[in-house]
Amino acid sequence: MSFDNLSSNWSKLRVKRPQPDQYKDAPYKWAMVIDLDACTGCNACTTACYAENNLPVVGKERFLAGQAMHWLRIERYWGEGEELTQEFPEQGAEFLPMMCQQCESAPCEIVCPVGATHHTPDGLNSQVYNRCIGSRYCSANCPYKVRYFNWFDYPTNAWPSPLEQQLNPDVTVRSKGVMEKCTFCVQRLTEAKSKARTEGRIVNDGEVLTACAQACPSSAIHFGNLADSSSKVAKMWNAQQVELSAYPQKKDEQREKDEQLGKNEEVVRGYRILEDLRTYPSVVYLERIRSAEV
Amino acid sequence: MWYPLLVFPLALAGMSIAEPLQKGDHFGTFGPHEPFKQGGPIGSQTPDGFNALGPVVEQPIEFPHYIHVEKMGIDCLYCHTYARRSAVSGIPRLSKCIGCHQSIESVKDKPRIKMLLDYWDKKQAIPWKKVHDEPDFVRFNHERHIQRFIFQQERPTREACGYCHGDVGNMTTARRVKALSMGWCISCHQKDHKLNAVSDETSHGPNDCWQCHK
Amino acid sequence: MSGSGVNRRDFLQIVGLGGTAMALSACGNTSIESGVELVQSYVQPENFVVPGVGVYYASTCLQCASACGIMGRVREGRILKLEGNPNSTISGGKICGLGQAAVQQHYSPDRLTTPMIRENGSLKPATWDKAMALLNATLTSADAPGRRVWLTGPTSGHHQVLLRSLIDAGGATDTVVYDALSTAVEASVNRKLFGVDHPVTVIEKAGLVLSFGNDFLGAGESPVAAARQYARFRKAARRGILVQIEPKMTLTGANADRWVPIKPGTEGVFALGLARELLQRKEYSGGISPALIAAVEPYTQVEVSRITGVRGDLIPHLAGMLWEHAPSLVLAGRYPQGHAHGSRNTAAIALLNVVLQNQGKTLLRAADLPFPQLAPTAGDFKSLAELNKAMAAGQVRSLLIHGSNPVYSAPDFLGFAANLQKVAFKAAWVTELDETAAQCDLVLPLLSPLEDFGTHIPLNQSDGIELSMQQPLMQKLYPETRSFGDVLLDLLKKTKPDSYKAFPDYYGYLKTAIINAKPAFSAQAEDEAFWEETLSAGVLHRAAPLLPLSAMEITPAMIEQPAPGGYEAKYPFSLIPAVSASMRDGRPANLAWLQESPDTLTTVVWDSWAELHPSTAKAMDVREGDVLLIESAQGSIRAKAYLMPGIHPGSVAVPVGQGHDAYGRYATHIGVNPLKILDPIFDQDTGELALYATRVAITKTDRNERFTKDEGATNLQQGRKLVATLAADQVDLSKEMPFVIR
Amino acid sequence: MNIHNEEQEVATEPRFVIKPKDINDEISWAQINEDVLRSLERPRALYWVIFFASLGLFCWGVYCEIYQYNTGLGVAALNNPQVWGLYIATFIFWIGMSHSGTLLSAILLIMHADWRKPIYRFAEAMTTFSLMTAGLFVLVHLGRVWQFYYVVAYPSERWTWPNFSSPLVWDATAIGSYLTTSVIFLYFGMIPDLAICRDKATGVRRLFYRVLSVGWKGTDWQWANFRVTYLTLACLLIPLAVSVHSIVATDFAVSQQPGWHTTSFPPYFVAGALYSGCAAIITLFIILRYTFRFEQYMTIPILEKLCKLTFAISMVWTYLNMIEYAAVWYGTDPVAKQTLIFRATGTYAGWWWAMNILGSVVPFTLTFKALRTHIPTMMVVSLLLNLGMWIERFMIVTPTFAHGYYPWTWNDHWWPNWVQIGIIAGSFGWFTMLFMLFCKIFPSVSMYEVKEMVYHRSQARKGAALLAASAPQPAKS
Repeated sequence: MSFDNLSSNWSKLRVKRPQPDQYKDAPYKWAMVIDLDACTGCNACTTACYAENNLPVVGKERFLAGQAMHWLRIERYWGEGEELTQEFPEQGAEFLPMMCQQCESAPCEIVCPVGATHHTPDGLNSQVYNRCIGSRYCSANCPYKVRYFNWFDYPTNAWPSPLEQQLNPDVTVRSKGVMEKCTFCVQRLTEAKSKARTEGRIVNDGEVLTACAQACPSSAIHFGNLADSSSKVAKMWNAQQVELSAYPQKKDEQREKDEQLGKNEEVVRGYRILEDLRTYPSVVYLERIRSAEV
Repeated sequence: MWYPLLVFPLALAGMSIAEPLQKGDHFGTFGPHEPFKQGGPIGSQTPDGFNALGPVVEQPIEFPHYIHVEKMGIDCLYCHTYARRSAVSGIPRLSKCIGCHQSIESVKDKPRIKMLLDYWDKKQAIPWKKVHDEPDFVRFNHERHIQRFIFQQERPTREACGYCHGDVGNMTTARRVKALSMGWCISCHQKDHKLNAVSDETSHGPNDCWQCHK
Repeated sequence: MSGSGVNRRDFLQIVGLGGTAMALSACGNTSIESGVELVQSYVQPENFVVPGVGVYYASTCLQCASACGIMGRVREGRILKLEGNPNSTISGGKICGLGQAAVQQHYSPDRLTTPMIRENGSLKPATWDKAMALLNATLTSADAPGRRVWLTGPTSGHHQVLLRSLIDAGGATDTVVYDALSTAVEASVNRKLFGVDHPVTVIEKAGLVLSFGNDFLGAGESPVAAARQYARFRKAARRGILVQIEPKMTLTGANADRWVPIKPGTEGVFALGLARELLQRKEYSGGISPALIAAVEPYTQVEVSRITGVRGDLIPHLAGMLWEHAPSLVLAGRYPQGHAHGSRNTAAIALLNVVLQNQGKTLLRAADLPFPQLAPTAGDFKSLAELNKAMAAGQVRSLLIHGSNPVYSAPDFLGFAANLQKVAFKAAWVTELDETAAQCDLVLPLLSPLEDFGTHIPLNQSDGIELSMQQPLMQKLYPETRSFGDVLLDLLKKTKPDSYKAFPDYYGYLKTAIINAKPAFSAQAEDEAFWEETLSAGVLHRAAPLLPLSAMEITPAMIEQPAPGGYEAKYPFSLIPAVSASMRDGRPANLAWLQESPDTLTTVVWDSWAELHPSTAKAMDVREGDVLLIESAQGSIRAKAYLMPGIHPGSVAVPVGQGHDAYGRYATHIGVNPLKILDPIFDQDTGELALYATRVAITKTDRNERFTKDEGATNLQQGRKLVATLAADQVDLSKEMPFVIR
Repeated sequence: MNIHNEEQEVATEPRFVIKPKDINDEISWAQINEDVLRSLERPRALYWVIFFASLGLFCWGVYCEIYQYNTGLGVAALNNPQVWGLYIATFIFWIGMSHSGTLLSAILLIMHADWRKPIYRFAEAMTTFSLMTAGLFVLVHLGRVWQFYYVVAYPSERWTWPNFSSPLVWDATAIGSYLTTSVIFLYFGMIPDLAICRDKATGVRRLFYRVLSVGWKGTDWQWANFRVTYLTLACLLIPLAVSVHSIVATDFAVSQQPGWHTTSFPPYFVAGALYSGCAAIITLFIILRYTFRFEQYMTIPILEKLCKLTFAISMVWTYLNMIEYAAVWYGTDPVAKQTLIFRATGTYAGWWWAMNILGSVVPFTLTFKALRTHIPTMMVVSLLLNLGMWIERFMIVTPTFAHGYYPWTWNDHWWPNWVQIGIIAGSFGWFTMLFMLFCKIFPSVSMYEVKEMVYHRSQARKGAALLAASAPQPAKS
């Protein structure tokens, strides 16, 4: 509150991210791996998200107006370039589950005038609803456009009785005028953390999952604690040679060299989306695989 | 010439109407506060300006805490047993009351006990009213605080609970006497608390928004 | 926080309000006005009930017939969310979107809360006594003329048992099991070729899956189980390859390594062409009768590619890969079945499995159920058609409908709605009023699946024998709603008092039945304990190895394909009623979450649409959003054009499931129902309705509407690295962290 | 003033000799008072018509705002990714307008360009009012405007502070101080004139002016202090003005969005601001000149100077604009390039070309003396220029949202709806209203400075004559 409190914490206010080994000694750094080769685009995760996080159903008109509130959306692409190249999508569709990437150096964090979105010690990109004044600067600055604004007062009209009884009491129901986004199901994380704290340990691997990861029928979404090197997610990040606070990744440079030399080396699949913006996301995607034989 | 300067007093007035400052938070006196001695804007204030008294809450049964705690010396956690196992402390189940009271002949015909037994016969939950309430976007975890202060620091239950709930042991039905406002919480989270009864190591409460906001 | 005043002081008051309103706005007890709300208070709760702590109860999902085991998170007596039940071999702890949405069916604002009886034309609320009296009247008067028919959806478990014994007791004359999207054709073909209706297909063991329009990942018979298998199939040491051949891309097709568009109805021809190619090798031609080899002889590459429109060189290529990646698995799906020659199509495809000698490797038989009376009954269309004939002839006196909505899903040419009026007494059991129930004389409010007891047997028992328990996850919301089981039991008590009076209610009946089934699962526990365990586990499971499958004799007649073409020029397009994972036959259309979860391939929500191939659209000068008039010989529908690269240029696809007239606020008056305009074309051998044989004409109207879809102005990655794709030979999956996939 | 000063004036006479005749220097001081104060007399009917028209417009805007406030911002056709819409565009526009006053009154003051004297007063008023309008837009576009004060850095019970790294916080601070300073500056510069009004006025008005003119008597002591303070304020104001719009520019420049992430944005914005400001001054110049018959003071030569100034600035703006395009075109960022191409060819292409033509081609009319001095033309041109500048702001905000980094959320058919347009219209009504009130309550021409000007000019003429007389005669042969 007081000015001395402000001056003493001034350095904290202007911390620069990412710092190498930032989470070396931290108990938690939540991260995700999404295997695009396993993702079938079945929408189980998105519905699970609606169920877990009290997302309002906006209805046809508002969806048409581009005011949908899905924190997690399945994107479907037909090609990589700017033009549709082939007559038929012979290799199927390209599905991409896209939610808040929980960037280490998040474009939204620096611009929020009131600090409603900030970086938590577990490396999450938090959104404090009651602090938000709705300037929507964070959304304007988010390269992934995964922040969703409450254009209307949904609590009063989105859950006709008795639907409101389904609402998850651990999650605030956002009223009009505040920004919201994927939280990595922080309510689950907090619960697991305090349970672990009481038992004097850290959260075990797989003890807590986000709603999407838990639902995913083809296990395409993996969630865990990156700070715990024995966790599945940490192992996968290592196996994919993705460094949280590195850009460009070493392996990418290697891959480029190989391509220049025309070598067709084996590669690992991990990459982060729009990495060149240096947002350092906490979500690693694994490249989709298609058999070259057919 | 000085009219334009009205902007600031007006703005500040606006802020303070919208969000009254606590004693000690006025612009003169900044600096750390004495936790557990603060009041807040909600409800009326006692003359010393600290404890923010909540409204008097009419309960279905005027439960006499002072008898159970002062006279009988029953531990808070004996009845409020959920508090140590869950984020929300809830209210003791009716069967808990009956557990004792069906065997206490002496008070069987007291009006309040009659009401109690009446509820029990009807197998009807007592519609207790909330006294200590936090807004929906706040997450307060009883379990953690009890673990920290009662089991690790081994403080007496009444004192530990009293930090936030006041001296309920001397009330009949409980009444809020602390601000339970954000600044009030933080003022305590800022303090260094001993890790446990023996060690001199200290740590302070988490300072992360998402710890309490949901 | 409604700001009525605008002067500054009021404004600040609003500010004050604003603060609390933020809190108020949130659900339940949230205001900070102490002493106003009540605390959650219990009389004598179970020991494990702790306020603020969620408890999980196991149950079974009834959203589709696959009987996934689920768990419901219950807090303060409210069911909040569903998860998969790890004990279930079907769901394995996973759950699909359709399953998630079951909560919304339970809390639906349009639930039917009291019995309704038709009095002079309109349905009026009534008491259960009156309702039951009405029912008994019809059921007990056995001597009166006319059939008394139970019309149900696909069923299994003890509902089915009670229903059968009710019929045996003369409570009704017969049952009709109707499924608008039935796979009866495939079942009959399998019976003919392999001797079982539903052979178990082990995708994960196959090196190459060649699927002819089988949407096992999307609207298949058990999508969650299939998706779990699919994951293992892809992550296998040697990554499995999926080739999908179908006229319109399904969700499964969208995940294929190679997706091949084919002219609707010619799948069989392609299969025979492939068979011919394979039979050139002696390794395959061994066990095949010369007659068959002769029968496939005419299907040369050139011929096949002329008929199917698929590049001919694909055939030898595929043949080579099938050889290379053995064991393979060939799947027939809805598309090949839905034609006048559906059985032949399907048989021709099944023939490939025989040629490739997949039975015993990837094509197996489930162990026999120790309790056949519980075995699932798949629905079909034929029996409904017959029932409809009888109704038209006035032979049906009373019709008792449960879990079926033919007025919506039956094509117009049947005139089902009209014939329904000829039935003297019509009763329906529903949780929410639908088109069929709206026409009945008696509508009875059911418990929601999350409030009811029950048992269910999954259709495909790929991993041992499993019986899935359904139990209430919370107190019933409406006192006047009842369990279907209880109703049946009451009726039985009337008809067969002596044998059923022992059971106080359906719960008691079920308990006894399960405890009696103890030996089947070789359980040792005490009865009570066994019952408790069963409920908390959610499933009864017994390991039972899959049995080999023997192929019967295949005659050329079974696989004989009709001469191609021969359509009227008046109707140049074939109509594809596309079945989606979330809308199925239209039953889930009243669930807001599913309405708002975008169709994965088009990303359209809250609407129907007509998928056209861009080249077709270009030829017709159709832009996205142009409203098209789609006319068949039976009628016409209007839908917005969506340009979809993943469809055969000669076809137009319209999704099934929308276009309800009376089915709650979320389903009513959204989109159109393509099933209505289907032509009366039936499979020659089984008499099933041919879903995909209808021909339509498309005319562009002058209206153009914007699409309600998630996709933006582009559906391409525009050079960003969003979804990168690797060739399988570029990556070594074994080097990756080994996945443990349940 | 004493003799000594006078001598100085004479000594500096040659400075003025070559000056064209901006203003008739024989005009008497009493005349000036009379002419200017005439503008404060009871208005004509037309005045009320326009006034109530703009009041109505404002009320319509207020209605839209209340509707939006109650129902939520969604009614303004905002969506993801179009989160800002016209509000921010128009906010920048008004901030831009506000720079003109500072330019004329402060910058030109320091540059001793004395032709500014008859016209800077209303320019300053414009500054103040457009800033107030801009401020409104900050509030209008907030989702939870009732919590706006979270942005202000003040010690609160919650121990929370605004996020000092956010340009919006800089905005709030900068605009706040700019508004305060310019209000002070405007008021302070009026004191001598207010004193004159006080002396002429009667009744309530007299009282009003007495209070405002804080006992101004025009003593040497007062004048001396007045000059110093005024100059100091001017010096304070200039950096503020520049910083404000640079900060508004950083709102965009610090973000990574294609089309915004440009280092040239701050100067670009400042140039644009001065540009639109000058154009607006020309408009108001012409209007006032006619309504109040100020032909004597707002003379054609002054208008010409104004036009030349505007042209110069327009060319600066054009240059910076080109730089921006070039930087993107020859730069290595394909996404930014995509967005630029979308601007020029996509949904909003028409607007983009309109902006470039209005902003960079139309100003060339200012280069022709014939057109420059032809008042109706100038009226039209100045309006066109301002339109162009408004479109510029629209083109900064909207296309970047429409075709940002993430293709999935590309949105080609976004247009503002009646709520947004209503509020924008309301803001213009609000501005006009305020300005009209100002013209009727305060002298919109600075009397004392005009008197100075006239005095200097007459001195200059006398001096010139003196020089001519004292010039050496050719020797007789």
